Amino acid sequence: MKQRDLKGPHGTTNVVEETVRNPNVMPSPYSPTIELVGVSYGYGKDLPVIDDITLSIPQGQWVTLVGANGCGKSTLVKLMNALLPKGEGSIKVKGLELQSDTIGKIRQTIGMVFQNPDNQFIGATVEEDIVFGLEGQCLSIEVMEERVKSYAARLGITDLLYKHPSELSGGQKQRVAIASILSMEPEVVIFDEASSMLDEKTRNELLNILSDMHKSGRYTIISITHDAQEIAASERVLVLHEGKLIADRTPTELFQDEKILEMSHVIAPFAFQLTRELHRYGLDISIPNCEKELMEALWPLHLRK
Amino acid sequence: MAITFEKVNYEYDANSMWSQAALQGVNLHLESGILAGIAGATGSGKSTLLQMFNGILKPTSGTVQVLDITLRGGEKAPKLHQLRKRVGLVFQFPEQQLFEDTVEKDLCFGPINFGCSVDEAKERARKAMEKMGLDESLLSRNPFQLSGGQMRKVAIASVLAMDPEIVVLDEPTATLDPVSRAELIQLLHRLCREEGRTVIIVTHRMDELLPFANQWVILHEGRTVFQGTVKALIEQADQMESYGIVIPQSIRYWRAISEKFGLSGEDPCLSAEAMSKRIAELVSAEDV
Amino acid sequence: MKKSLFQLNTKTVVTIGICAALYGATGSIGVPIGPDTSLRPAIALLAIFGALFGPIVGFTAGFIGHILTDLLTSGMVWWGWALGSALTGAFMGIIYLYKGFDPSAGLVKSKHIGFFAVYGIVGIIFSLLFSWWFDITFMGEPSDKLVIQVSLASISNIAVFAVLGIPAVLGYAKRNRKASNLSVNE
Amino acid sequence: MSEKLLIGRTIDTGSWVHSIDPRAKMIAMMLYVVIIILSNTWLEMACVVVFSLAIIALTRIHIKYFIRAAKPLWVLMLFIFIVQCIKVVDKNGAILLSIGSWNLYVEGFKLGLFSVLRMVFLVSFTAILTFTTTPGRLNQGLEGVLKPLKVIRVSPDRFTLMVSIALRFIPSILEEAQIILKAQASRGADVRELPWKEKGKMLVSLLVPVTVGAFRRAEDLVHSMESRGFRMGEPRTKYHSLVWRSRDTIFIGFFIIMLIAMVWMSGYGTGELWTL
Ligand SMILES: Nc1ncnc2c1ncn2[C@@H]1O[C@H](COP(=O)(O)OP(=O)(O)OP(=O)(O)O)[C@@H](O)[C@H]1O
Ligand SMILES: Nc1ncnc2c1ncn2[C@@H]1O[C@H](COP(=O)(O)OP(=O)(O)OP(=O)(O)O)[C@@H](O)[C@H]1O
Ligand SMILES: [Mg+2]
Ligand SMILES: [Mg+2]
Repeated sequence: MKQRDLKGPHGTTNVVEETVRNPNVMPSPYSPTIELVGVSYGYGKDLPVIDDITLSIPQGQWVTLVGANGCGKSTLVKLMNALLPKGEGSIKVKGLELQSDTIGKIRQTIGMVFQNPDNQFIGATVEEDIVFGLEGQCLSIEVMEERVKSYAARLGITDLLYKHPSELSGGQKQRVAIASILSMEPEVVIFDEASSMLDEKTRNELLNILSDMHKSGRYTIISITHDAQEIAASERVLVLHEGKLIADRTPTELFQDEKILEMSHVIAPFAFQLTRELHRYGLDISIPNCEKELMEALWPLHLRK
Repeated sequence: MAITFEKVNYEYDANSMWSQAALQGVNLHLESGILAGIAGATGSGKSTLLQMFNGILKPTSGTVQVLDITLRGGEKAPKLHQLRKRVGLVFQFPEQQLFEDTVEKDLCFGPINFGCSVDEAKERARKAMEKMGLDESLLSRNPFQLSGGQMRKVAIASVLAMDPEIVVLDEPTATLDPVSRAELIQLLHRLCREEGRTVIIVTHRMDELLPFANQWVILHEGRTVFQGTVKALIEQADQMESYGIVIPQSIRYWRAISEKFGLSGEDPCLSAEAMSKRIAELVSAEDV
Repeated sequence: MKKSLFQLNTKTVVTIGICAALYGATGSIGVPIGPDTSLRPAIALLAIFGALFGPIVGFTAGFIGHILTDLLTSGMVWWGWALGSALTGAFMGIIYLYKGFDPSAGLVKSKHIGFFAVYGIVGIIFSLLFSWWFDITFMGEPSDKLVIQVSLASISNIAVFAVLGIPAVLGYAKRNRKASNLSVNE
Repeated sequence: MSEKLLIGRTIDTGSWVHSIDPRAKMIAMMLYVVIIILSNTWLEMACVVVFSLAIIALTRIHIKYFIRAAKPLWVLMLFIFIVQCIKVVDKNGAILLSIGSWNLYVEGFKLGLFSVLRMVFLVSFTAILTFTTTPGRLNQGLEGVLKPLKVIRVSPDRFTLMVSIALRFIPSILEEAQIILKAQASRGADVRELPWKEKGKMLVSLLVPVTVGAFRRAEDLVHSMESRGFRMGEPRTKYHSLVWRSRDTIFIGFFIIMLIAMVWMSGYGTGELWTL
């Protein structure tokens, strides 16, 4: 076990120990929603897949986790939800140390959409799948009906509510998975490439939903993604490289740092790329938000000549 | 002509009380040696369409002609072994495509079935891994102990190892990181340009394929609503919205540029490099 | 690590559910060899469930699975045969109770294979006789039809058990001996 | 493959039968089984036929669906019919038909016909249950009907969870099998194009990945359930709550009346007149 970095208001180990012994003790209001200290993990006796990661995510933040294929992103978020056996280091969620007796409580705080939409389908119909989590939260029928209706509408799956999962297309399955988790309104939402098979339009809609959730301030969002737009919309980017955390910065900073971009296998959004290329031709314009802005920036240059 | 569809319909669970139409009256003509992109909203029938290219699904009615084999709805299908050797299909979910207990066995499955010796198959497996940028040490792994992206790469490699004439891929870039994605598209582009293979790709990210594809097909609710070149696509871009597709950024930018600078009829420049080069030319051309 | 027998936690319940689904889905597949009887590879699955998860899972999965097959293919449940499948599953699970037998960890000794074969064969014959008795007593089936059916079924089931079931369990054990990291979800 | 599946295929016509409590339907089904077993004479069988057709009519589902449901059984029915016909050798009985030295006795014909009819009606009734009840309600009904099992310490919620998972995954496993077949076919191993001996081998190479895949599914499913806060035995609310209404009692009432009528008919000699 690595040395723990304790930053409770009392600054002593006692708080932690007490929390561990009795998970019902209210966690301190100042503690970050998620806190990892010296977390390492390896499958079997292979090299560590996650290597000594320390990070903390405050309540309400929208974080994206990026990195090349196989760098350990899925593994890291699975560790947060105790879906893998405990490795080294300590993981705290809302001040609760992750241990066998707190797993249940922690899982209730975290809602996770997995990378493969197929195997996370529990119900025999779309509706039942959404309801499964809600029943576990002991909600009343009216609330459940309300949630099913509103989240199905938001993700555009109202027509599919009575279908069996094996009758759905790839993107449809993914939307159901997202609806099932969001309808539970968990405090922490983790998306493991949840938009990878969505078409552009649905992806934009999902992005809007995430933005709304973020604005409401009630949710902490952790999203694994390769999508430049989604990264740009988030607040903070964590870059993983071969199991190590190599950068922790804002999206704009990331998109301008070519070295990190290269290591994290991220490609900047089209507008960023275009601006960068234009700079090479000596056309200095700032990054446009849409084609109109680009034109507005280019036209004066054109007229000047 | 590599692939021709005439009035093809497909229903899931046809003839049962729960039949579900997935394709309706699809007409399609794809020449050999092209790189074609297929786009469409979720559930529009793309995956269903692809599975007809190598006879995995047979049309409920209509005619599908792929290379020299013809499948007619309602008729008994001819032997498809040869067709499958020539048409390689990568499925949408890689997890579903891998079934052996090591990556190597999975990669060798196709080549051995199509008559390679074991050694040759292994050699091909290694080459395909290299093409996909995968480490050789993964060969002895169980495919299900890979990360999502690695699994997809293995699935693609297992089809490339068969060395097919027509390569058909269902959302091959989903879950790949952007660099691998770009590399994959480059690889497929090379296969098409240098080796003359036909490559057909379903994608939700039209941007990354636009600079390379010379044909596009757009599906909407089981029908082909567009088929043609990139140029024609750009001209009709406004209709894309009604098919549930967002107009790709590069097209939007290009359209704005060509409108402002009056470039109608010019071949589009859709990659960031090409577009910026063209812009620079345009901006400085006025000097003269 | 082996789980205790009666611990019906989420994982066991889900395992039983999925095993039943597997048995139910494959139950209708078979090469027909006589009236209402066929070589059913599903018997091999019972052997796997029993050996991997024990008699309780074997029994329940066999029972639910069989009922589901019946319901799915014809809408009519042959209760006697369903209980028969359940008993077969339970018998095949007895081996699980032996110390040192754990195919999930690659631990299978040759004496285990012998016991496994004996329990399996005894289980198959016993449960078929049970189904026979049940059908005659409760369903009023013609007993001469059943004589043919029972003897054909014993032979075919034992054959499937020996040719598919035992090797499958051994194969599974062998595979897990190599893989170092399968016990991830403990 | 999936065409064969009956379960989970609700046909919603919004009929009166659809709205009946699934528990009532299940209890009715048990009563119905007894009714069918009791019907031994022509009159009784006629009553059962009329009664069953009436219930089918009430569902407002086209009869062709029920015929389709019973179709897979026809070989078995034919077999049973023939066995019963041959079996009865009654020197004094009336002869319906004679072919050469072999006689078909009325009694044998009746036995055969009745066995087949019983089977058809049992199947149809199960079909009524599945056609008119969504899987969710079916599960709840099952849980309700199994409640008494608590006395012998079998917990109905666990049992129904198992059943519902099994029900939910059968189509998925069949689908997965199909996908593996597709994947193997597209890489040059199409079962349909292989000789018989190879087919057997293929069956194994299909069964292994499907089984392994199913166990992997089980694991993923546990993850998915747990990460949605599921814990065995903890309280849950019910989305579809079952309310027993008077129509449910009426529905069961039909069956009880029918049952009493059956018992009465077989108890008295009325049947004698009709047995021919
Ligand atoms: N069950 C497993 N057993 C052994 N190794 C594994 C297992 N799962 C993943 N790995 C390995 O661990 C590493 C990290 O995997 P992980 O799934 O966390 O990657 P990832 O960052 O999510 O990648 P991707 O973007 O491709 O999904 C990979 O090299 C992978 O091969
Ligand atoms: N096995 C099946 N049984 C019944 N209906 C199906 C089946 N598979 C797909 N469908 C339906 O057929 C339609 C087309 O599905 P398809 O998988 O071809 O869509 P897609 O264009 O590939 O979508 P996506 O981009 O989400 O993968 C969808 O409406 C879907 O619900
Ligand atoms: Mg991943
Ligand atoms: Mg698809």
